[in-house]
Amino acid sequence: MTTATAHPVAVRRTRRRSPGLGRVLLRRLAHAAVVVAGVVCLTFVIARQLPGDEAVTAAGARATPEQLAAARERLGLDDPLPLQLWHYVSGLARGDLGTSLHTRQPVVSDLGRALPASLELVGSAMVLAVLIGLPLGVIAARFARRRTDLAVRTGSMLLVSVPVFWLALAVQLLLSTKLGWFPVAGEYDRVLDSTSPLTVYTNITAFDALITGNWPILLSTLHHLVLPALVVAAYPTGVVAQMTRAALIEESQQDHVRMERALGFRPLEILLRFSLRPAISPVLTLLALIFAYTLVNSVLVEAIFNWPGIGTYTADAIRSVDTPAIAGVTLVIALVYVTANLAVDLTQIAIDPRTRKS
Amino acid sequence: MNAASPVLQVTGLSIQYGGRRVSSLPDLSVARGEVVAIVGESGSGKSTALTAILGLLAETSADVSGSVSVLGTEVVGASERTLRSLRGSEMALVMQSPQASLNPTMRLGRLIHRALRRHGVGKAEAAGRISDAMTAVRLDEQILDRYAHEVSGGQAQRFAIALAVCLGAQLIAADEPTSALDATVQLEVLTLIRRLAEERRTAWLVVAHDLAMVSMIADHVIVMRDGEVVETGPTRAVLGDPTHEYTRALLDAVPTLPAGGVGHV
Amino acid sequence: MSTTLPIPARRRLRRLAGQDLPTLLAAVALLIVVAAALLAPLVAPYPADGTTATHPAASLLGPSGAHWMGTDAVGRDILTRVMYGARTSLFIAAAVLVLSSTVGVLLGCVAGYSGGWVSDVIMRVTDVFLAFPALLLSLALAVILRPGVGTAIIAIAATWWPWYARLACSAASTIRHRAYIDSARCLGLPRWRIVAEHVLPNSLTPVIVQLSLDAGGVILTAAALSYLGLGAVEPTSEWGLMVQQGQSSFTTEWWIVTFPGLAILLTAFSFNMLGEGLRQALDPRKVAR
Amino acid sequence: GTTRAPSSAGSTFTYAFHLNVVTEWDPAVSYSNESIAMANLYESLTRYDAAAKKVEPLLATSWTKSADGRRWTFTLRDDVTFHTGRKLDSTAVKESIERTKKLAGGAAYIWDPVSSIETPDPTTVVFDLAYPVALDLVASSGYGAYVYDTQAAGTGDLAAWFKKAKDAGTGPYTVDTWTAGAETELRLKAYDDYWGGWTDQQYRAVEFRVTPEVTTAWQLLQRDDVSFVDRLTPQIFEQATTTKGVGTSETSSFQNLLALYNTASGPMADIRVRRAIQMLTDTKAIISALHGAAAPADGLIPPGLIGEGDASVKPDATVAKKLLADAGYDAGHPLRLSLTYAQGDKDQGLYVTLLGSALKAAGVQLDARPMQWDAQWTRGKSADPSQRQDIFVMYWYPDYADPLSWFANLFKSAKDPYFNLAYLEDASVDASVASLPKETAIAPAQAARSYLDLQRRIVVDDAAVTPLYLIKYQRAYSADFTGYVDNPAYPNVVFVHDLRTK
Amino acid sequence: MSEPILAVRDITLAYGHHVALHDFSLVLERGEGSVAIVGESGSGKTSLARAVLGLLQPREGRIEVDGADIGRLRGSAARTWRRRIQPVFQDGQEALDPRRTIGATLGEALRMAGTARRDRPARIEELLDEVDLRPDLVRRRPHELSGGQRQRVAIARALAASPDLLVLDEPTSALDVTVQARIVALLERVATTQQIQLMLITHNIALAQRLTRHTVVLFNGHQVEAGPTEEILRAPRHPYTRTLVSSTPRLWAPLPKVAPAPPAAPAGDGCAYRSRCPHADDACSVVPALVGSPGVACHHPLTTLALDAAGRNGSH
Ligand SMILES: Nc1ncnc2c1ncn2[C@@H]1O[C@H](COP(=O)(O)OP(=O)(O)OP(=O)(O)O)[C@@H](O)[C@H]1O
Ligand SMILES: Nc1ncnc2c1ncn2[C@@H]1O[C@H](COP(=O)(O)OP(=O)(O)OP(=O)(O)O)[C@@H](O)[C@H]1O
Ligand SMILES: [Mg+2]
Ligand SMILES: [Mg+2]
Repeated sequence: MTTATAHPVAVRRTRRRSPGLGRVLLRRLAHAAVVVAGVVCLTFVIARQLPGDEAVTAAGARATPEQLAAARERLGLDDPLPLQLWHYVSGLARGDLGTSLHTRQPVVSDLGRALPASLELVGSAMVLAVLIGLPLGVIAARFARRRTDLAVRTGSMLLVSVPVFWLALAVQLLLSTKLGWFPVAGEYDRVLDSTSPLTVYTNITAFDALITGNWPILLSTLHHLVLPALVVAAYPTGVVAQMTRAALIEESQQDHVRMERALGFRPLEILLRFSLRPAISPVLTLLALIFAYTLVNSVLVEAIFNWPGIGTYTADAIRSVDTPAIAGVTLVIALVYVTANLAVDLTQIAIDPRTRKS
Repeated sequence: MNAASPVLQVTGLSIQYGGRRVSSLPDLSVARGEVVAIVGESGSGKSTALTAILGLLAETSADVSGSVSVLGTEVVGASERTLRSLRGSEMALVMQSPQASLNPTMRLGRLIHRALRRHGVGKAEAAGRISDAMTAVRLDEQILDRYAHEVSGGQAQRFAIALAVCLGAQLIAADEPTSALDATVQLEVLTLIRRLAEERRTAWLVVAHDLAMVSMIADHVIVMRDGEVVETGPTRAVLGDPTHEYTRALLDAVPTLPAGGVGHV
Repeated sequence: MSTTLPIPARRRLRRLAGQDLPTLLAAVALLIVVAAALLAPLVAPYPADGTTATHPAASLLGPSGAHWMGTDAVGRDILTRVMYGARTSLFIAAAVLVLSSTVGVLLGCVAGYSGGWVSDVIMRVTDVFLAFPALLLSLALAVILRPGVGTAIIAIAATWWPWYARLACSAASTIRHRAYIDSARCLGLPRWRIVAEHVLPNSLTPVIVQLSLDAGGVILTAAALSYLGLGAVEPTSEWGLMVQQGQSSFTTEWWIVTFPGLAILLTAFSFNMLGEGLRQALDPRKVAR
Repeated sequence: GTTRAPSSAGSTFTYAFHLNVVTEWDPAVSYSNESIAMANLYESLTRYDAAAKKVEPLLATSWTKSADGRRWTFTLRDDVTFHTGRKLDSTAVKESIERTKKLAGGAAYIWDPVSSIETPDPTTVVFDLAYPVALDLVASSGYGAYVYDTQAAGTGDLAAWFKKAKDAGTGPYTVDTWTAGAETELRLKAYDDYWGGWTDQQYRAVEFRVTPEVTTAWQLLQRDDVSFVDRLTPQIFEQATTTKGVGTSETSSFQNLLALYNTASGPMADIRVRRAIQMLTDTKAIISALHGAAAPADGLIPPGLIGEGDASVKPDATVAKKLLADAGYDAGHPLRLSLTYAQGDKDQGLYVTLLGSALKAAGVQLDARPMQWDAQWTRGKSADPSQRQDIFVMYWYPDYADPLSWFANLFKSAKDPYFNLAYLEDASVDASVASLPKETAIAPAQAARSYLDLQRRIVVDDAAVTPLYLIKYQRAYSADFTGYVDNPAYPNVVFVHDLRTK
Repeated sequence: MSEPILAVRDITLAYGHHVALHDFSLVLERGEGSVAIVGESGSGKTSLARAVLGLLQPREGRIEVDGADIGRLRGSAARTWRRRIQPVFQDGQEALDPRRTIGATLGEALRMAGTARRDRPARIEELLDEVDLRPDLVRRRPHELSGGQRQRVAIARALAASPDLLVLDEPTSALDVTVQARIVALLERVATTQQIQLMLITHNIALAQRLTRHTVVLFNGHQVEAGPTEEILRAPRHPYTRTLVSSTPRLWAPLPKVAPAPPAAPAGDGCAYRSRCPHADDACSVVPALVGSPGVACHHPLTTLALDAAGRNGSH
């Protein structure tokens, strides 16, 4: 739209037209749908390329030839490929992701259990990452090129560079076993199931405990959550701190920051109230990407902390070449990725009015 | 403070980057209601001088020496705290690109409120001051609900001036305030500057490179080249009868319609 | 208008070395890692252990004068294997980055320059690969091909190129609006020539910086793949694989896990630090202030 | 929302298992990890005591067989009820075994010899066999031999009923809650009317907690969060033996790791090459590198089963090199061998590493490929011999305590390879395998000798396989209880009712 | 009779839903002198230039060069006409590939113009001389040059293609006043010595006066006035042109007491200038056509008399 025009008429028009938001949203949704469809097809093709025999996994490692044949029949593995894809896609449309070969449960219900647990873990890690990383980034930007900045930069680099599986082992050994500050593993203390049973709505334990006012389980869950969440948060924290710092420093070179200084605002005030909002965009974009990435990477961490999430589920699925489960996980992760991106787009639109122009 | 004493007094100001002098102003004073223009070609150190006067070079690698006194307060070497107390309420800045100099994520009204609160102005008083300033720059108050990118360049520039006006700045420094604007709008802003100088007795320090424009608004002109002042004095004298050849070259180069022309007598 | 002339990259680099101590240290650390990798056959205490040799009788010895970092379950010297592991990791990083940046930059430039539906198609494909979890793609490849360094390289590259495609696409789509592209079109240059001769070279700078930042990430990912049994396989020395093999004995034989873990950390850290330093050094705005 | 049922009051036995527990609730077809739960929910007619190498009574108090071994008569206890309330009688036994046979899933094949079942009276079951086998052993199987209430679902579909995480057994425990995918996946509670009765010193509840990481499990055990850990590393096990408040048990299992050599095609079709590889395989070194996770396997049959004995080849690198030279391999014509093994299995990886190193020293190039099981198997079975590997590494274990499984599956000749991945075609082996079931049923001593001969024939004479080692079970558990016996015939099972708390 | 060098016939330029230029026509005969396109920011000047250069496809209408519709030309014919019209953009920094030396940039232009490889060094030297640059600049890169030098290089590159028409989009507005003057002098010289016609896009009317014989005034995508430059400057007939002319700073001119543009109601479908026009009335709800020669698109064109009165009103 015309913004450079120098008279107010054009400006008015800009304002009236700006509810093109709906169209922007539709466009993003369409993109997301295309991506999901692409992932579905890719997953399917890859799944069919896997050598070996899904029927073997289904019928068991020591299946007899007859059992194998029965399994092939049941799984429709003898159908032509396009027909199989059609079955798969029409199943998807009905919310049917097939039956996992290793748990023998519908993949949907497996994921319904595993995904919330992972979202709980990765979600709290993300919250931690923002709570820790953002202030660190702000501090570094405030004292750019001084010793504090150096410390933050080095620290966040370390967080980004540390192999999580190694960190998980070390932290568990030190903080739980040696110091006894935190539980070794698990979601919450199972003894509580008898003293204060939990009513389940979302399968996100902490959330369910919160909305039902089940304080003992909530506390226990949070206590159990600390270590794995910290470990998972390491990478995003580092990234958030670095991105925030870089974006703030870049923003501080913008004209409006000089203007704000000339108006007598304090440096920290400028950073927090004026620069953070326009600078946050790249940080948010990255968070969305990292969210999906971290979800998969929790494969490495969840097993160590007995967290019954999608990571553990994926590891099992990988181990047993459980095609339906792998396809399901892939799809879910792609959905999370796409959703996170959409959410970020929307947040950006909310935070930064400039993005409201199509 | 004595009405006759200058709002801004600069003596022996010199700015160096890594030992290289990029700008110097041996002597300059701006009185109330006066418009002083700094002209010169690109890189001659105009912006640098202006920035130093506002004390905005303090945190950079620049070496600033000499003396800059704003309403009797020394700026060079002043603490952040002193500078902050001067900024906005005593001296203000208007920059070249009007929209880029306003925070993109904040409605204009919020920005102006924040600035007033920062300077200890209460809520009730703020509202009065804002509507006063908006009237002074001829802006409709509904513009306060908008973001910088939703207003025109001329409006943004007038809003930046309103910000300075409502904080009560005595000295407004403007770095090429109209060169990003359309010809028709440019004239509006120039008129506004002149009018504020006359009506509100604001002191203006304006960086410009269009000599025709300078001739229309400035009382005093400082001509700079390669970081040095080559000529200074009242506008009529300097532009009417340039003594330095560089000033003459500048004048000759101005692609200008003959004075008078259509629509003017 | 910026009044600064961009300072040539070489001078900026030199200036960087003088200023930024951590970056300098990172560079030194990397040099050591590279030297260890290159010279492993010469300087490693038990070169044979880096490849096929085993000494079951000397297994699980703690750090000592003879074995500074101890030995693993089949009695191989860990220091030696860490040094040989540097070769694997650096090789993987280099190969992945070359592969993925080549593919990514080419596609990204074409997409960014063309705009319109070409860009839409390419970028949606890119999105699909971005949305596709790297780990699962690696798994599929590991199963279809076979686990090993080559597979790990292909798998990581397959999920890595979209980043470069995005980067190059956004660089190219800004460049597309530059006046020098229009000038070239007005001279009648064919499309491919414009992409190859103007768009591509000018889109490279952000990619080059990103490459260095990514090297650490690739090494971590490769380690994670090996850790899951989808990457390097015995008897290749690979850090992630070593960590995996020693993981269950972390509480008892800590050295098996710790030294390769530290090697990963150090290398990834150095690459990241260096990349960050490079980014700042090559950013013309930094000099503008 | 649904409220998670509170756990039963009283003491709970918590089993930290390294995988998901239940994939199949139907006892007829269950053939996987869930056996560790099933064995506490269901019972079979007999149980095998590995320590005494004897079949013991369980639901059957006694049994007899005809002279030709083709007619077996079992006498049942008369004080047993199913968890559904129904009383156990001969009809119930007949119905459940017939259903298992009919579904033909899992290990149902073990009942293949049974041609008919008669129930002359409520406590007597008579099996008529098509050919003689040791049916008491078959009935002790940990898979497919459970007796369950086929009428548990009334007129409904029993398979669907089981799917809802229900059990219809006679065992000491019954299902309390099951949450697929949860950390505490399964909880069992005491069945009050259990025929074995209850004392105050028994666990009234059992929990299975999924704990993939060994170190995590061990740390949980030390903090008394779990009662039993099924799997440890040798180093942690060592640490556990000296840790206060922790009990340990170490038992050699019925599961051995085999390197099957391709006797039909490729370089290993030459027996000299196979012998050379056998002699280059230093099983002692492998076992020592496994630091106690493995026990020596002197033959194909693990100790504790009928027919065990020494059928091994001494490692000898010099002879091996000579054999290779004889076979025409030297520096100019190096030998290259391909090997496939299970991806992610560290112990197999260790063997492969050591073998690779030893072969390299002898100038042989080993091309080892870790693979997912089904990919590995598909390749081994491929119709084109050139696709097949030279060495196939796999674990083998019997479904019930009888060694026949190794021979009938792995070394009997077959037109299309299935599990006989050494591709052995040896008529004398085939003949022996055919006669062994009968011998076991009617002349166990003779059978033991035949098995030993057969092992020597396959391992030493045919050089078709190297039994590498036996997996050693290393368990750690809370010292709160006594009475734990690790019975390798029922891998990983803890018979919780047998335990006594202190 | 030869075809006009450039004929723009009823083109409409649009970006998505936004129309940047409505129904625009312009015919430039060979040897007829240069033309200036003036108007404020966003009025569609650059869009027009891009269309003429073939960088933007008109939504409607067509553009002819020597009688050939450039939208239909393909292959070598397209390449030939492309060279006939060459651009010079506002910012020399942007207009030169930052990674190429000046020599390479000019060399590329010469290659496309069909100059043999061995002739190129000499031609490059000639070109540099033409634009008053020292020959040793060939090895430098754009960032090593001053703004004025860069703009000269851009002009040299345009000249390398031996064009008939130079399209100049704000060629001097990024430059210092003194440098501006020299570039203008250079343009003036090449236009006469090389017989190149100019299409000058600017918002600086003084520049138009100096370089061109014809002027077209755009406002908000509409052509509001067209005619000889002298005449338009002396006696603008469209109210917008008048404001534009009177807003241009002149030495010693008194500051007019102009009020900020009134925040009037949206223009709707009528005359684009309606909301700002002091003379607007109901008649203006119809888009005015460009009539007369010199042409004006206004329902109430200013007569010289009315103009005088209005001028006085506006400036005092
Ligand atoms: N941070 C800095 N470091 C080094 N040199 C600088 C810095 N800032 C400005 N300069 C130099 O100081 C000189 C004067 O710059 P300044 O911006 O004041 O010029 P100007 O007269 O405002 O030019 P313009 O008309 O282009 O705005 C220039 O040569 C510039 O390169
Ligand atoms: N690529 C584009 N996409 C969408 N709208 C555009 C684009 N380029 C220009 N416009 C719009 O088209 C209109 C005319 O733009 P144009 O650039 O032709 O104006 P101009 O007269 O050259 O202005 P200026 O003096 O600011 O350069 C403006 O409203 C502008 O916002
Ligand atoms: Mg300046
Ligand atoms: Mg333009």
